[in-house]
Amino acid sequence: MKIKKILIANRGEIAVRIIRACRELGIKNVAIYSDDDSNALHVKLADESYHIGPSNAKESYLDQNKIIEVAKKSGADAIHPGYGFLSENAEFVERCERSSIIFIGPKSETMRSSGDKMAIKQLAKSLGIPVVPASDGILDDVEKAAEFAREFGYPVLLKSAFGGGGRGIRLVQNEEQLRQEFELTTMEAKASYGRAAMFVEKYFPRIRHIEFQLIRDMHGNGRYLFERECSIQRRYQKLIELAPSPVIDEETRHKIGSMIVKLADALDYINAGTVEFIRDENSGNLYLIEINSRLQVEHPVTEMISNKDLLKLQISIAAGNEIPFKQEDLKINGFAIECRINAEDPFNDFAPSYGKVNDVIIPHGPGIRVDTYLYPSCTVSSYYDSLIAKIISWGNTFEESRKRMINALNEFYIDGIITTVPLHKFIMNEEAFVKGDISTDYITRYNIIKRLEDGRRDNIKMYKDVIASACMINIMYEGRGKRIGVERWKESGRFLRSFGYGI
Amino acid sequence: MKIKKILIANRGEIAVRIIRACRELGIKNVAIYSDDDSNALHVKLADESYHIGPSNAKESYLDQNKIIEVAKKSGADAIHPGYGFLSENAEFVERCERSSIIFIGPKSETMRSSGDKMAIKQLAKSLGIPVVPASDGILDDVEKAAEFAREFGYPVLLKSAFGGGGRGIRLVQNEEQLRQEFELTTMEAKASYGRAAMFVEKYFPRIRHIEFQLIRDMHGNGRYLFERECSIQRRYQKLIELAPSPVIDEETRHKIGSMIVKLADALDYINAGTVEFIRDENSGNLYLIEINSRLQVEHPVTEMISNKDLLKLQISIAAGNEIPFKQEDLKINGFAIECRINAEDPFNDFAPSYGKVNDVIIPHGPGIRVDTYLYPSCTVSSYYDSLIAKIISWGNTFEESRKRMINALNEFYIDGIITTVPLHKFIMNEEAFVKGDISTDYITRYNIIKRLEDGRRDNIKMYKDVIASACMINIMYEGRGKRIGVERWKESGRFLRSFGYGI
Amino acid sequence: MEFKLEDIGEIVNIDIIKRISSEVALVNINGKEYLLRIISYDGDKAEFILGNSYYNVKYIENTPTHMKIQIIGKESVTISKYPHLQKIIKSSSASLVDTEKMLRSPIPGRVVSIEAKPEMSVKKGDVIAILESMKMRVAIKAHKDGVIKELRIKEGGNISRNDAVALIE
Amino acid sequence: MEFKLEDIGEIVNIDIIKRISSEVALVNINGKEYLLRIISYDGDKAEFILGNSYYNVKYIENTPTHMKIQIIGKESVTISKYPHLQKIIKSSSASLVDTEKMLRSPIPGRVVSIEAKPEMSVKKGDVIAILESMKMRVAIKAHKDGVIKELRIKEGGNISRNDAVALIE
Repeated sequence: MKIKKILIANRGEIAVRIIRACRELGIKNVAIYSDDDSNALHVKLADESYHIGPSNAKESYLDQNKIIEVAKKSGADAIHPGYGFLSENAEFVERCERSSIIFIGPKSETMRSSGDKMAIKQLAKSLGIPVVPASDGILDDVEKAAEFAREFGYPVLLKSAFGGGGRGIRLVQNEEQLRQEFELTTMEAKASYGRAAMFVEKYFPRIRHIEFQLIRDMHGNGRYLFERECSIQRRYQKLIELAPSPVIDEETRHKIGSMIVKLADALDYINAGTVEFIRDENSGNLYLIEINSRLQVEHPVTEMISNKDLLKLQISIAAGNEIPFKQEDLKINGFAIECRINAEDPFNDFAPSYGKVNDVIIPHGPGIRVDTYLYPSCTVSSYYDSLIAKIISWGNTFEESRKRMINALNEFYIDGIITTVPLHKFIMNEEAFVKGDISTDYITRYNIIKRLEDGRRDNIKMYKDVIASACMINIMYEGRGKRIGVERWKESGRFLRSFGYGI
Repeated sequence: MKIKKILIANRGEIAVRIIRACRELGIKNVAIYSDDDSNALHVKLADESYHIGPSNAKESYLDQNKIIEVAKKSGADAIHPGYGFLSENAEFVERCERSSIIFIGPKSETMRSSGDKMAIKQLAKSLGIPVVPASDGILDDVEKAAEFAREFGYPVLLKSAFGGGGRGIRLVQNEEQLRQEFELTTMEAKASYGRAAMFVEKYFPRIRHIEFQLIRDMHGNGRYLFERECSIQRRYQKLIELAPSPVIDEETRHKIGSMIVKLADALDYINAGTVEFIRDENSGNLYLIEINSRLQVEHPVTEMISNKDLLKLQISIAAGNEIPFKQEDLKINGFAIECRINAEDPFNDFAPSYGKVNDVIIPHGPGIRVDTYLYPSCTVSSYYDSLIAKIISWGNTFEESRKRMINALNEFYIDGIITTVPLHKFIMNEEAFVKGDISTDYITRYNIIKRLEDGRRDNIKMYKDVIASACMINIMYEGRGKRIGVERWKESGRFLRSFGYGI
Repeated sequence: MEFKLEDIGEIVNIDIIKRISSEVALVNINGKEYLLRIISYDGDKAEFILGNSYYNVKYIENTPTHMKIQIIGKESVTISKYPHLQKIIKSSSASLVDTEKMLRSPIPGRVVSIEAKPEMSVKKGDVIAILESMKMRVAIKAHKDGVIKELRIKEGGNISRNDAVALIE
Repeated sequence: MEFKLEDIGEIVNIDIIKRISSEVALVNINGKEYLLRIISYDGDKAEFILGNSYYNVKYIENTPTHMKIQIIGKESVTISKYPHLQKIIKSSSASLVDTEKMLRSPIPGRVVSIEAKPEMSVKKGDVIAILESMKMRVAIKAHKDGVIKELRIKEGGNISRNDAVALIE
């Protein structure tokens, strides 16, 4: 291993995850931290920690100059970017390359080509990988658009090349509507950009989001580590991930897996990556949508079913080593579920919640793994995203995994922060989820948020007696000036309770 | 499943473990607790909890009347005894049987025969299972003893049938010594019991302790779940367990495994049990020593490498179900290590440590499982044994498992209690352990305790600068009347530090 | 004692029938008898066994008339104390209405932009300001129709939950 | 400042060279310069970054002359403050010796049996009492030769760590 010290250009649970991998490999690790993170778990666990700036990520975790500087100062020979922040920033990768620091991820060049969705789709198509049927490139002519639409069959999606994040996308039911919308949209686009620049894309009324894990080393060995099912989303944010997908059979898995390895070969893709697909629920067909050239948040479900450590593999590949197993050595073992626990209030439109955490109990037990940066008396910052913990459950079957997840969700306890745990508990017991009837519109289709709220009312009814008891106990003590009536601990080693108030 | 509610006749981590299994199976669970345990984790997690008496186990966890009474009162149809306490008490099993409560374990009759070590060895021998070579039954004649000794070869062990716990055992080097010792010992025994009653047993200078996991259902299906290596012990207490054993090959595993299933058939043994063997390090031969008719503390290492849940299997078997897999379906997957974390001071002759735990951080990460009753602000009672947590690590190889264990030991943090964590850290990095050169005398042979203490001195030297800094910081504040100079948390959501003292 | 569970609009009664020991009492809740054993109480939290089940309750908010509690592992609930008394106060007092003019922030965060100006007329649901918190942008919307009398926030500033945002009359 | 690490018998010197900010200082430890950044201090615990590594230190015991600290995740250490001053006190004072007559319990536990009687002569290492704690039996042994002047424990009683067991003169 030619890597001796890794700078971790990230924070939160993924920084902790990277530190653990470094330690297993006997590699020194360097943490960086912003003002808000000076008490963070990754700082406490790392071999070395460098303060890198104010809490605002632009001035700390996104500041390329400072990060390269700390890497040099600390003698780090490699940088792991985690996910988010600079993990898919080709410019940063280039700067690492110029500074002779190993970037643990694909080369800058590959990252650029992977980032161009249009080009990737073209390449995939040329390799025989199915992509969402769409017009070949940009259309400026409404007749061409209508031609494609007829080919795919209505409804179709009409997309502006200048849109993004859902803007400039219209669902079109027939040719008349297509012509109208094309006119309207191109007028706007022409005014701003001088040309129409539209796509027509086949529309699928119900889809699943399924992604394949890829790794490839410098010696040309590419492997797929099966797929993850990430269909349970709320507003395009993944909530729950499963591995394997309940709808992918062995043949499809192998077919698509082999194809993405070829795609990686064509890109000379090095390190870990994810190829995302949508699955049309009518036909069962998969269509490639994009490549994520980083480690995903949900990588642990793949680790659980493949018994491979993706972080250690990433580092080993970056150090120039060969992947130490063949494709045929890989077998799916059991079933894994991940619940992303966010610091958001599911009963108040998912409003963010942050601040000091008093107590926290992280669940344990057979088949349970939790990747988190939480510890008692830690703080959850308002400057970074709301993911505070990932609970991952493993079982021989989906059912075993699901039941273990319910156990873990019940054991999870945090005081001071509101979390999405109740939402996950609800989904784990929800009929359609249990049956595997999921899709990207699962949350709205099954009216989950509303039913969760109704369930809350039922729970409150069920616990009326407990609530009344709690109120009574509190009022009894409040009446005596909040004096503490129950002594907890005495030197003798026993609980001695002297209950001052006469109940 | 005909079991609807289980009373857990235990406390601590195993009670928590049983609750988790019940929940996965959808079975209600009932906890019992003594005075000292009213704040214990198993009480908090259980569906129902009953106070059962004073802290002294005789008046609570060992009080058969009270336990049967609570089982009836709560409507429990089964009792899980855990390990220790009443788990191998045939009388208690009989009382459960008479009260029509399912005891989750072997029948009382089987438990009695399993408990008779002499009879078990005879039975084993008759089935062709090797047992430690010894005189057939009791000897009253020194000539017979000498004859056996010649057969086994010196040195031999001379054991009094009336001894126990190491008393009445003499290591004898030659025939002259045998005759002398036989005279002396039989004189004592004759005075007390009227007869000599001695055994002669083959002596092995270096042994390993290896045990096989057994399960068998009411339908006559018996399975072995491979072996555990429990050689790392201190004063006959297991410290560290491994699965599988590094010295058992596939052929031996299958041979011994099949034999113990036959033994279980002969005993009509139902539920989980463990057959213990010693392994003579010279010949590599295994010899049966006894059967433990309960779940073992170290069952998780077997769960990790077999992907089977022994608790759920125990309950399922007790409910009359068939074991849902065949012997040939079982495969060893990877390697597991368990470290028993005790509340004892390894730097002070393992003196017990108990009381209030302030903070505790239970390690997590890939391949890490911790079975524990610890949580922040819990208490460790002086009334029960000192096992506070079991850290279990899994890896594809021994090395991966070992490195993950080191990570977990480093992350384990507890404030208020002294633990054996430093001892485990030392062993995990110790040369002989890493090479797999272990035996029941490992701790003394490699002078582990002394070397641990020397290592402590080296560590202190290494951290001199840190210690000096800590002392200086403390004195600076002490000088100002212990005032807290660093404000930790403000409503704005940021750490604001106003450092009062001028350093 | 009588409490109203605001979230479900139900009233629940609890009374002590008999004190058995310093920490155990027999109570009557809505006509049903229970054994209540208190394990600990420290102002913010109480642990007790009701019937035969353990509960851990946190008092999240506590005012003379209301409290918000959470049964650990379960939902949080808002409770009115002395519901009958309050009804009387509410119908006879107008001063309570006054406090309702103040728009308060439902979440903590940094003020990214302010969409309203003093003396501007707004309708219920109009966006008054945008907060950023945990990489999410959240709109603070007017809670009633009216005219903005005062803005209590400034761009770039940090506000806490329940902090005043604007006075709308 | 000067401290003696009792466990290894070494003295270590630390001095502040320069205060850089309210929480950061340049210090000199045994002739080597370090940057010390204090993160928190609360009387029982301190968190700081020395060089570039994070440390969390707990003050387990703290008397005017001694302290016992633990670097979290590492060993605990006993330290003498003002070691030079103490040497002078020790050599000039006899009263300290007096406290050494008292045998104290090294562990907490329940007294299972008392093996000594008042006025009995004992040798260093003789068993004075047996404690039970966590299912282990632990002997408390005489720390010096002498005569038992007083027994401060009784059978069945609970004692804490450092509690007086017997006065041996």
